[in-house]
Amino acid sequence: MKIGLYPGCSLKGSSREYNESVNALANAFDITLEEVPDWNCCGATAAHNLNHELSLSLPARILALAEQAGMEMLVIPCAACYSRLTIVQYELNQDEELKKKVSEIIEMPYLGNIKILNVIQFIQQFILEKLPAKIKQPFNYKVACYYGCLLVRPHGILKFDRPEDPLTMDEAMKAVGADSIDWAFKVECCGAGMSVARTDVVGKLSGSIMKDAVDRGAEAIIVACPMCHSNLDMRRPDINKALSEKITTPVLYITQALGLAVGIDPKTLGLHRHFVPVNLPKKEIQTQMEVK
Amino acid sequence: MDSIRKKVTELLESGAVKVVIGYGEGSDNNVKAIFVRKPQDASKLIYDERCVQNLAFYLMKHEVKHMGKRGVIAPLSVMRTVLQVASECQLKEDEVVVLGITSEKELVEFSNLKELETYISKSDLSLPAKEKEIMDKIEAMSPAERWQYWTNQLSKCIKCYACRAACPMCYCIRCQVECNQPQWITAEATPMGNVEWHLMRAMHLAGRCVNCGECARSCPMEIPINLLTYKTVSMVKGNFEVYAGASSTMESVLSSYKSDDKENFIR
Amino acid sequence: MADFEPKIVAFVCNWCTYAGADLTGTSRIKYAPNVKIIRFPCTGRIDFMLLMKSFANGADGIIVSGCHPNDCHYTSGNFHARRRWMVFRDLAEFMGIDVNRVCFSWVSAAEGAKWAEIVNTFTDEVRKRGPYKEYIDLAKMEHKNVIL
Amino acid sequence: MARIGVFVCHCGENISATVDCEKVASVASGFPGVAYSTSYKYMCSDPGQNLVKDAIKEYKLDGVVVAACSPRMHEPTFRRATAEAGLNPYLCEMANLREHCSWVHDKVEATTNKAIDTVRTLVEKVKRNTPLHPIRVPVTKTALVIGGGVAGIQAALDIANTGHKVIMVERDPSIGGHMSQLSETFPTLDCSQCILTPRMVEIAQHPNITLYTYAEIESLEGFIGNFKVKIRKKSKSIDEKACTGCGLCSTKCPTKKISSEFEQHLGKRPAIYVPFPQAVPNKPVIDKENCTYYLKGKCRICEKVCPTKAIRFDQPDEILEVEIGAVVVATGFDVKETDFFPEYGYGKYKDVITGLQFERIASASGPTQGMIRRPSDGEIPKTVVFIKCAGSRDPAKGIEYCSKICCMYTAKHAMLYKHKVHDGNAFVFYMDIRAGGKNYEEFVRRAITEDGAQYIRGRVSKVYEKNGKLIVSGADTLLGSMPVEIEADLVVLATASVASKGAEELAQKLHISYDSYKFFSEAHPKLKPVETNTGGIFLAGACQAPKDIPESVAMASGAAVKVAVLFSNDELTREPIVAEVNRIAPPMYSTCVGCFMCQPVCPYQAIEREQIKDRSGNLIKELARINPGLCQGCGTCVALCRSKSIDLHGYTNNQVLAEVVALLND
Repeated sequence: MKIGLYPGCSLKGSSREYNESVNALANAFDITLEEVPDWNCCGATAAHNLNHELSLSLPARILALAEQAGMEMLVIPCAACYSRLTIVQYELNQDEELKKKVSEIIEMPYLGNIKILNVIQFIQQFILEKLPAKIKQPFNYKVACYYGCLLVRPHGILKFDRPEDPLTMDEAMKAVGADSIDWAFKVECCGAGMSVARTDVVGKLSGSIMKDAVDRGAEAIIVACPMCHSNLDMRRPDINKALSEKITTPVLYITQALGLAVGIDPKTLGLHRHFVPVNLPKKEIQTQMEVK
Repeated sequence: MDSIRKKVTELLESGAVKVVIGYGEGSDNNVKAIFVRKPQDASKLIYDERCVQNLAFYLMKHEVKHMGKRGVIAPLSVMRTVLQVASECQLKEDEVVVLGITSEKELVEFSNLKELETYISKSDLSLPAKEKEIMDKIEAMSPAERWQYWTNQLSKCIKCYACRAACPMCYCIRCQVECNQPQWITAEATPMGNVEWHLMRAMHLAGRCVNCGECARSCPMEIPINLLTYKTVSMVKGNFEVYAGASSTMESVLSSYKSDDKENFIR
Repeated sequence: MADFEPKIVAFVCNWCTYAGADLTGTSRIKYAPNVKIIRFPCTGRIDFMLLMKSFANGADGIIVSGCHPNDCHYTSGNFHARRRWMVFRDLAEFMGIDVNRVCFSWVSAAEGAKWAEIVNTFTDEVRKRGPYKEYIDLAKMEHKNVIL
Repeated sequence: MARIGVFVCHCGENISATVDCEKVASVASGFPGVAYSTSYKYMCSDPGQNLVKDAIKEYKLDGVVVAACSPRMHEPTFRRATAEAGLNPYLCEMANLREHCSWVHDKVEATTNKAIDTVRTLVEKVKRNTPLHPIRVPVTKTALVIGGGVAGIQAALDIANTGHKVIMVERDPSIGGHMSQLSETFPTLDCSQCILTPRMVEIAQHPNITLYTYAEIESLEGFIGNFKVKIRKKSKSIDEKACTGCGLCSTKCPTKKISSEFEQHLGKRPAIYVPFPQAVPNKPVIDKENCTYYLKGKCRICEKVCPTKAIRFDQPDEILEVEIGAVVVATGFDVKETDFFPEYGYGKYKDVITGLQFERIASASGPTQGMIRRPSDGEIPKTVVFIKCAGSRDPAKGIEYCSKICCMYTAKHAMLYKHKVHDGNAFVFYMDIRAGGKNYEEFVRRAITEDGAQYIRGRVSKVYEKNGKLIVSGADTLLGSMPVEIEADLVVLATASVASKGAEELAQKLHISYDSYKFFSEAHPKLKPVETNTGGIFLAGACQAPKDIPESVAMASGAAVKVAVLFSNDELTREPIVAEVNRIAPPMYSTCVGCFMCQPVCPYQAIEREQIKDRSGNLIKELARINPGLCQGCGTCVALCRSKSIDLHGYTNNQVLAEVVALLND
């Protein structure tokens, strides 16, 4: 089976380490993710406010290209891209007329039958089962899994996890020995859209997220969205300013955390690219860890 | 053959049966049904490749019934018919002696219908290969081609009802086609009325047809109408895992249901 | 063909779909006027010959609708009907009859909106297929064997 | 030639707004066989009915088509009018121009044309109608009441007091239902137990009532007036006759830590138990899933201590078969539980509870003896937050309806809390306050103004724990959606009322319909609120939709009257819509060939085998016969019969085929 990968803009720019770690993790499990050829921007943040047809056509083109390339599944690590492409696929499957029209706009046949996976679904489906056997160094830290808004919403369309209190990421982290904490801000807004224009707002919103996680003893934050990551990581100075604190807790992509656990070296996983250094203290491996 | 004749002589001599329905020589090298009532006439019985008529049809005839207990020379289709009509309360176990003929033309005797059922359960009840092949061809056609094929075929029908008369399952004393309050189907042969009549005939035989092929053999216009009932045979086997004429106590497919019957066609 | 309006007859059971269609009315949900309803006590009462006679009398489409499985007012009428339609559909398809012109559905007394949706969707489908000329043309077709 | 009358109703403007009624009437007058045709503003009104009656007499009509609303609405009305004019009522048919036409189509020509087609169809049908005569069947004057909550209790007592026998079946070990769990009731704050328990005792002592607790319905067969019910009496493992209810067994039972259903899992009970002290019957049952003897084969302490030797470990379930004439279904509701609301932390935090759990905490007989103490540590909460519409009115949670009772009981909860914890804070998050009912609005006002409950209009987005407090995070929409955060000690969720567990299976056993939320469906939302679509089965209480106590009681009395009406005659007349096997002259007797393939199809076992014999007793023919007392008129046998020997009165082959032809040929 051919599994495609749609990286989107973030994973080629500010979040290169996400792309690197997704591929590295997949490769460690003998899976090759093939990038969609000639892909374009999904239009996530802007297009749907400007032109409805454009906002449908951009993602539709990506899906059509993936279909053409014979991909049965498409992994989309960026939560914003994932949400956008899934919504478009859903909307077009509801309306044959619209589907035809969009197909004309993008000048390509579009079927709408490719299976879209976010990174957690990808892990669940292809990695989770084989994970225990491959663990070299358990990721035995207290972690706060932060899902953000786009990974689980709108639930009616994505139909992924419990929208208000998701658990899938926690399950994956527990599988590599992490102690995932129960906390209150799993799906709270990080202020993504304001990341450039209003860093003070980001500082406040992301600040309350960081604070709750740290207060509850989290040693690392685990994310699956480039937007969440840059706000919690790159905007740490603004956060610390808003909180009048100096929080140094690192933020890792779930693929990085799992990658470390199966022994992929930190450089391949792009850990050196973070703003907040990932200096996790070495912990002793508890004998007979409850890794299953 | 000798064993068959011997058995028939025995049965008639002992009075175990009053008449044996079997095959005999007719004119022009044709085979006809004969009714052997005297032991000495047993020698008139024959059995060869030409003996294909479904004799079970005579078992329920008023005139034959009155003769008393009947014996019948029974190749597979006759055996199945006996079980099927028994399940439909048209024939009682003690009214008939089935003189089965195996595919190797050997006589096989049954002391009751249960034994007959056991024999049937080990037999191949599937549709004849030749017809299956034609049906596959028809199914491979486009709907328009199929429609063309059948309307062409069925418009030849002259509504002589030979098919109905030959079919042992068509024992109704008044067929729906003869209802006139209301008149479901036109009395005269018209292309539309013919489609209705043949579809109705096949529906009425669904779950009951034992694929003896008597209807098509009797058709003077040589329309392959047996394919319609055969279609129901394969449909019923495919969906409900049964063949008609397998038991004298079975519930008819259309008189029963399962709560998880297929319903992918229902919105 | 653009202004072709199909004639559709609906055979529905009294307890579920007829009541469901009543609810469509009470909820004022609009649907295509092409569909006209004939009331039956139960889907089990609906003879397959009525479907054939509908086509013969010029129906372009037929809806057959009753209670969902396990909801039949008479316990099992819909189950018997379902088997009947399974056989009928297969046979009719084999004969080249356009079975896409027969819509089978379960519409409960609570599904007023579903009834409107079924009617509208099916009317559109039949409108796209055009008049069922092939069947009506049978009436005009010449008899192949005129034996004098 | 037929003489049919067509009567087109405008229904005020309900029909005439989109259908040209005059045109329908005038076109109909030209249909073959139509002798008279007219339209009128309200055909169902007295003058309208008189119009029909007069026309029948004046024009000597032999058939009537009333083109108006759904026959499910007014068919009985017009059939009665027809009968009053001296015509057989079954010669009247209705064409549905309202629900199936005017209400669902726009004012276009096609709508009027559809109305005309519909009328023509019914005219052709009615031409083929034959006079039918109601069938008389005897009535078994015993009622079955399913469910022993307040609705079931009321219905049973009312029926029993009319002098008829009642059998009450309750699934739990005691009757009393949810009402017995409540602390005090709105809007009077009288103690629930105090008003309910006397009625429970009355049930147990009433000479006309037989009570089966710990019992469930296995199956129901038959029809109005003549049902047969199978009741499974689950084994209680005690001999009820021998047991005196002394309670020694419960005291001595070593397995004491079982979560109590009655206490909503806030308290414990032993394995041999009476659910609550005022239970009726006040005799214990053994919970086999938790009893040490049943689990491990050892113990039998209760057997040893029982002074009357009433313990029966080997007691089997018992199946009773009873003939009854009517059923009242009063199976009530459940409150939504589980992790339905992960964002509110129910199931995660011990101090997030449901309204029903709060009732137990507030109840004098509850786990805290009526002191408001929170489940986690038994502390008296200083701040309690009540969240209304937890699930209800929330399409995202799949429950779009209003649970109706929560506004009132939440006001009551806030009040009870403030009465007991004077210095405490009670916050109530609400969407709307729905306090329709006698003295209800005043009650809510009192909670706010006199008892100082603080009402905040807005939704709560989440509840989470921090530093030992439950942080309730929401918005106040009256303050411009200002975010609100309250540090609470206890959170009470007014979770949605949902259909009782097993409602769907029960409905299927009883052959009654239910809505998408598994609440049982009434026959008509306004005019037949206690009837079901199945004759002889009535509804009472919250099994039909969420309801408070006065409504449930009123509905139960309504259902009881319906049963009493049914039992007021020795015979009841049934619609003659039944199937019949034709009979013709000898020697055929019938076109039926006796294949009996119709027999297994009949859900009512109404098809019998009839033997035709000659004078000397010889069997001529065996054919099918339909018992008109059992036949319910589904017609499945009619469609199945190959020789068309069976026909269904009211829906004959002749009628339905004529309808098809008429509908399609204008």
